[in-house]
Amino acid sequence: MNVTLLYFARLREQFGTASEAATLPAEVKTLGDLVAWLRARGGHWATELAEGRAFRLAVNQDMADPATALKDGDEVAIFPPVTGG
Amino acid sequence: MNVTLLYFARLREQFGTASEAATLPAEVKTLGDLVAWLRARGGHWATELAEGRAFRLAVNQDMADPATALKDGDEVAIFPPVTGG
Amino acid sequence: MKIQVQTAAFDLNAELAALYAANPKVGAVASFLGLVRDVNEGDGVATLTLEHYPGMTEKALARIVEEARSRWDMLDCTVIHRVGELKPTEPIVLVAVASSHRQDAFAACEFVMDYLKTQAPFWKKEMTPDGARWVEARESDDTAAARWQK
Amino acid sequence: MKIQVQTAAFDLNAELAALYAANPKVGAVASFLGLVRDVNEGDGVATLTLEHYPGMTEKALARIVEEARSRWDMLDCTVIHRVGELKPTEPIVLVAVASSHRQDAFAACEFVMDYLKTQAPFWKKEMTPDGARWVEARESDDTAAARWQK
Repeated sequence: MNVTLLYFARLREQFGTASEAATLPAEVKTLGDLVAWLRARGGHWATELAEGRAFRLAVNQDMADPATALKDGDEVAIFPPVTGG
Repeated sequence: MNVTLLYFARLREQFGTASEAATLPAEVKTLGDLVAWLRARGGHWATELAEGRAFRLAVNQDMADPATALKDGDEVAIFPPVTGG
Repeated sequence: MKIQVQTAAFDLNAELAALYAANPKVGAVASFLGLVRDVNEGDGVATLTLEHYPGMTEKALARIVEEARSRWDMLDCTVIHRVGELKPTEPIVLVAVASSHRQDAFAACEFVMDYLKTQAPFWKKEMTPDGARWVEARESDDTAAARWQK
Repeated sequence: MKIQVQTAAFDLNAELAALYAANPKVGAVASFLGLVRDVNEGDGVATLTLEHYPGMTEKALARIVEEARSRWDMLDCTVIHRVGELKPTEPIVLVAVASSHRQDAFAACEFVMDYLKTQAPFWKKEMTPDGARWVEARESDDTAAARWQK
């Protein structure tokens, strides 16, 4: 399954990229699986996406939670809690 | 005791005057007494100031109630409930 | 604090800028604009004429603004109320409150409007197809003001 | 309904007039202006830079406005949020709601702001004397949004 990953604000800076095209292994079925897979990269990925850190997830531009199932072509975004207004 | 009486909006129209200088008899001591004295004029005065009609009172530009004591030189206003904004 | 009764229209850009442009502590400006509608109580309204009690009006508005300032963090406030003859879509009143944070600005602005509606000596007369009539006070305005009582 | 994300400043007179000038059913416009403050968390702020998630931002704001419209009498609504680098006293956001009566306009405007603060993908980075830092989300904003939950 191929997805587009987008990072914003502090996560974009920490990860050193705003977006990437990722080919996910078969065992990554949900948003939670995806976060665990990214966390396994270590370094800033492990730190920023650690359990208990505050970050938000969106799939195809809607807020989503770890239980959300992923499908091929999804646009997945990971970002800090929002601070607009 | 001499007071200035001011009328606004519907009351101004009904009474046919916006203001009058009134010399009050000795028994008129409070705002309530003044209203009763005006009511005794009959006609529109009796109708508009009848018990149970909605009107408001102010003394020297502050909202006031019938128990308010009057003194010489007071500016007394009688008007319908306000409808600004 | 600026409190003004006038016949002229007002410039929103200028009025709001006066509240925040020179004060970098202001993070929030909540404002309310009241406008003449073309229908009231089911009847068409061609014009609305506003009368007030000069002197008492300004005193009553100043007291309402002071009460709001004592309850919320209010850095500045502008109240402009027009009088005279107005047409549908014309602004009647502007209440704008500047605060550091939005909750204070919203609450104070709504408080000032609710009290203005029940305490400030303005009266509206509307011209309808059946002739001129004085607008009746609304019970809902008394209810709105009453909810702020401590 | 107008929802816009832009770098440019906006003209309050024009934005509010667009809500009421052509619609004589509008009796009330409640609006909120959020501004850059020169101090945050005790530190001086020289500039604020706003980033957003193009596409999702507009979708999230449209959803918030629709939710507000389903809850209150809302005749029209404008949300303009700026992005890019801003200085203290510059406007960041405008939310303006037009209704027949003021209670709906106030409630809907405050609702949209509260949800915008917690649901719309904007992020602020501020330049302080100690360098640049990302603004942390405030728990009070979550609390403010939560109070609207039915």
